[in-house]
Amino acid sequence: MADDKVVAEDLVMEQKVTLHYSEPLPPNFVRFGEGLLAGKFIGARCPSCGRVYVPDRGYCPLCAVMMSAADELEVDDKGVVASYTVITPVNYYGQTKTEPFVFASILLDDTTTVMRGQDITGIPTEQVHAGLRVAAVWLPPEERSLEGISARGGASLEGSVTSFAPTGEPDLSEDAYRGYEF
Amino acid sequence: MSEPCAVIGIGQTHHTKARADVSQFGLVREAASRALADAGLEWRDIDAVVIGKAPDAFEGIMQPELFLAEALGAVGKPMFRVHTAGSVGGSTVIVGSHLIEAGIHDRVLVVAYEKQSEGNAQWGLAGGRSGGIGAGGAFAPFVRAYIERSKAPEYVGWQVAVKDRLNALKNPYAHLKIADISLEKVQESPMLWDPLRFLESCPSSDGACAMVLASPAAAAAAAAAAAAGGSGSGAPPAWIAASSVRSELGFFPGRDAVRPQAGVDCAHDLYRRAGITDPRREIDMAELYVPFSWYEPMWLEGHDIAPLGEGWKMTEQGETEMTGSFPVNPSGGVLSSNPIGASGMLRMAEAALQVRGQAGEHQVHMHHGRALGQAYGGNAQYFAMAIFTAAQPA
Amino acid sequence: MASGHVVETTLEFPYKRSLGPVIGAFLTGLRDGQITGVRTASGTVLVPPLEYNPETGDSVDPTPVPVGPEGEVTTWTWVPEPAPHHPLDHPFAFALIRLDGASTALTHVVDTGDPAVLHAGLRVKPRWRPAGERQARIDAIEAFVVAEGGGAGDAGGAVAGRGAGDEGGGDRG
Amino acid sequence: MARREIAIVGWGQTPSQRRAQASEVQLLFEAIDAAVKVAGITRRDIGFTCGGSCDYLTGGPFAFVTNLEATQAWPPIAESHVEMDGAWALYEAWVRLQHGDIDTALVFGSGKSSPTDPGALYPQQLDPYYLQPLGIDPVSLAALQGRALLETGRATEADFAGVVAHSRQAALDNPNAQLRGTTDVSVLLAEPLVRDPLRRHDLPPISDGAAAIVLAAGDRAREISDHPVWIRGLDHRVEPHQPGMRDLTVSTSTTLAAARAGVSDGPIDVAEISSVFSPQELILRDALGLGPGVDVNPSGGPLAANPVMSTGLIRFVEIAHRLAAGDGGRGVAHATNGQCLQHNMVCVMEAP
Repeated sequence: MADDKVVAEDLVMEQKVTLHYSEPLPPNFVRFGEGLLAGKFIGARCPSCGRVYVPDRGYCPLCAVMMSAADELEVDDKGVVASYTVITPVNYYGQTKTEPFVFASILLDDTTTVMRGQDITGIPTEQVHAGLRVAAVWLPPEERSLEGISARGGASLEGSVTSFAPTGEPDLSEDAYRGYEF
Repeated sequence: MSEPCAVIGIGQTHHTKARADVSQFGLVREAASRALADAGLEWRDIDAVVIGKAPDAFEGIMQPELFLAEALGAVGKPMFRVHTAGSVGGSTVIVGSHLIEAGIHDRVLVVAYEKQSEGNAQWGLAGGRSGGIGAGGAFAPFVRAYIERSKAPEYVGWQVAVKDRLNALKNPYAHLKIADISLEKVQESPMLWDPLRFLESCPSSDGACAMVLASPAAAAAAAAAAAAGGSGSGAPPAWIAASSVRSELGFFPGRDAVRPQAGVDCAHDLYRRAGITDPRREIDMAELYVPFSWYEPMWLEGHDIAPLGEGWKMTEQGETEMTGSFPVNPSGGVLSSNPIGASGMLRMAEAALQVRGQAGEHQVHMHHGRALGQAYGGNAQYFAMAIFTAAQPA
Repeated sequence: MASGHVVETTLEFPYKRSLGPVIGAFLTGLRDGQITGVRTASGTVLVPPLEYNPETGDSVDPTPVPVGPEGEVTTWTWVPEPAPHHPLDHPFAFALIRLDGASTALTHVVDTGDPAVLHAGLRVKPRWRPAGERQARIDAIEAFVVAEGGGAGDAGGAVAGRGAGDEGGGDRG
Repeated sequence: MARREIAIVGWGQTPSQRRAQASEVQLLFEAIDAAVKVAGITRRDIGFTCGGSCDYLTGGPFAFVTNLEATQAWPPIAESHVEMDGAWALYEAWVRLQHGDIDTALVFGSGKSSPTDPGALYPQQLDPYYLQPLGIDPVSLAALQGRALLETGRATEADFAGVVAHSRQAALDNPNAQLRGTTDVSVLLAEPLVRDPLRRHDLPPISDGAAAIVLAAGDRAREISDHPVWIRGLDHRVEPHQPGMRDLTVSTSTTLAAARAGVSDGPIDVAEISSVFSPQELILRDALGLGPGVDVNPSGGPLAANPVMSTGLIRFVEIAHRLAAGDGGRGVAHATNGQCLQHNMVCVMEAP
């Protein structure tokens, strides 16, 4: 004898879930953050294979060896667009972006590291292409913060680097960034 | 290989944008009870339950197997939940089949679902933060790199989008029913994740899928019961001739994200276990996880069904149509229905339905009685694959 | 930039849960001031009602079976300092309550004002939210309060008494 | 029963910390390093990998994808993941090793509880229609179970305090424990109630940590280790979810799993059980049929260290290293999933 007053829209119950998280930055990310505030990219070279990661994750995932401050070094803030897409923001609860933005993977010079999810400015979006030589566009020191760095390894540069922009140097060929399109 | 595993029951819900008429209990029970009916079994006949589901934040319930266990008749039985991101529906079938193949259980119910209308997948994938790129944003760079490498014409992506949506019209359970789908409609749809357009992308669905996995003895008993007038469908079982899973890191120097090595290795291991040397000819059809159009040609090459740079030609020449030489996603695929947690299991279920000759309007001709089910997840780094056959493996 | 830098994040979403026939009937029943269960094939009356028998998985006849509104506390605990996510902002009890006519116990809130009042077998009854504010939610019942004659410090429980019950009396067939 | 003999040949865990600065994947890296070192092999020698973790603990989607980086998953590996305690990852690997085509497996569990308030988080683990909206926290649920046990007359609050006193004392010998010390029942009973009948010490600490185990089958186990700890029986069962629809004072699923695992087929010298709240140890002792003579939770158990998602796997670690060291011939490890012991796993292990 389902009650006929029970019409479809009655059958939905809203439950707002709000959870607050507070997680300390691991030491390697603190050092990376301090580097950003000083306008530098701090990476780390694996003592076993020599690959350079930015930021230092505290280990080399390919050699399975832990790394420490002793393995860290400053890395140039220039690189090449290895792959990219243009994201048209989809609206969802908490989404504040409304305008399309470039989401590019930048292979940093002299490293084996991709800085993923970077915006590209200083060039019309439709002209962005793989192989483009770019450099970081920094916020003024006093406006920098560690906003984007999360403890779970997501090291977005939001708080210090707004985007990467073309350097005007000639493009690099695909073999320069093949294997870094992720 | 120890005991082979049979699929004796398959059930799924009518996938749609929002199932406001059911609770989450109702959604999973709808699929599970259809699978039990197909097998002619009751809840009490099941020995163990394995549940697959994608991120918990999609519905806002942490470890949902705990509240769903009793709804799936699992009380007093082993029950656990698998989560391997997008491939989870596929890996759940494989984990369930291991329980049969190891001789630990005779009848295992595997269930996978997602009820995305209750939350928001884009919000979930973004970890609740603004600026989320969704799965489309993560895979679009790989699609672009494939197009540049293969020099494939841009309309190939549209062709996949049209083919899968037309196939979906012949699948009563499919979510999207776009009767007037056309290359032009796809081309004109808004660009979301360059180069992927809206109609080249999968929908967000509420849906569930379930399968009853059985040992040879239990499969024989179910067949005998149906023959003797029991309630089961009496359809022949599909056998899992081989299965394999592979994972690789999502972000590391030297990674080929366009043709991930984990996908290549998973396919080679699968073919070796199934005794397949020429997948293009020895496999009749495939249900591949294609959430974005270009992944049809990319997985055809990614699993050595088509030579490098040739996958898109199979699509372009109509080989992957229902009437083609290698039909792909006659069910309409992920492009037509995408309850993320269930999508991987739907690939396995649809491949098994084809082998059992039970795919109805979207049944394709099975020369060898051999079908491939495939699912992938994460940053295109998790793979779950299985070969289903009509014949019982030795 | 102390080395103890901490990342603060908030995960928030307004989930919308579709209820289905059985849970929908129960919660809209609560909204209308009535408590119901469902009866399994073996005669067990499940409160809160489920679409299935938890022991076997078999479907259950969804016909609502009126129960309560009064019942007995079987076990309880006292929350001396309620947190924001708790249902009341003053000290209260969580309890399992077997309503009259039910075979199983409902998990809910008991507001006695004083933990000393609580004991196994305590008779309690629902204190409904005002009809206008009630939604199809488990907290349509704000809390249970002591049933017989009102216990000490029974915030309004005694006054609400039969009045609240008449609107949606358990005896509606 | 399973045909292939499977043994634990390596184990590792990180010290349980109230609030670790290291990330979850870094903790996991450490635990896996230790486990493969004890086994005397490398990550490259692993045939199947399975991990347990829970995204909700740190609030991000796909925490387990980052955790993969601790397993050296390149070249590609055969791997799976459960959004549950690492004990269930061990169960999946134990099943996988039965087939005969793979001989070694790495299983692990990792999680950080410090980033969020358990009272706000764990209602998310409950039925979304009837329990989540009440915001009933895990301590309140454990207290309902404790009170129900007291009402049967089978236990007293002093018994609860006795469990805690033993845990703190035993933890003095456990370098990985978080809470340790010598105290006695009367001192503990003088503490104020937090959730009648539970006091603060009846609750587990908030912990961050990770644990890992290496499994090996048959002859491979004997090659790898000269003291493999054999898994003689392993089973798990689940009970109804609604607290009011089961008897909270007993653990029928533990009793069922113990029977399938063969606990009573021989003497039990040592047991490590996932009694996350003190009353649960009394319920589990009965459910497992452990007599007073059995040494329960010599490590201090979850009341001394509770790194969620590895608490259950750590029970296996604590039994394995004791039996391997000749500290007992036959042991039981128990893991639980969900609240008020809704889902339980029992494992019987035997010394080499």
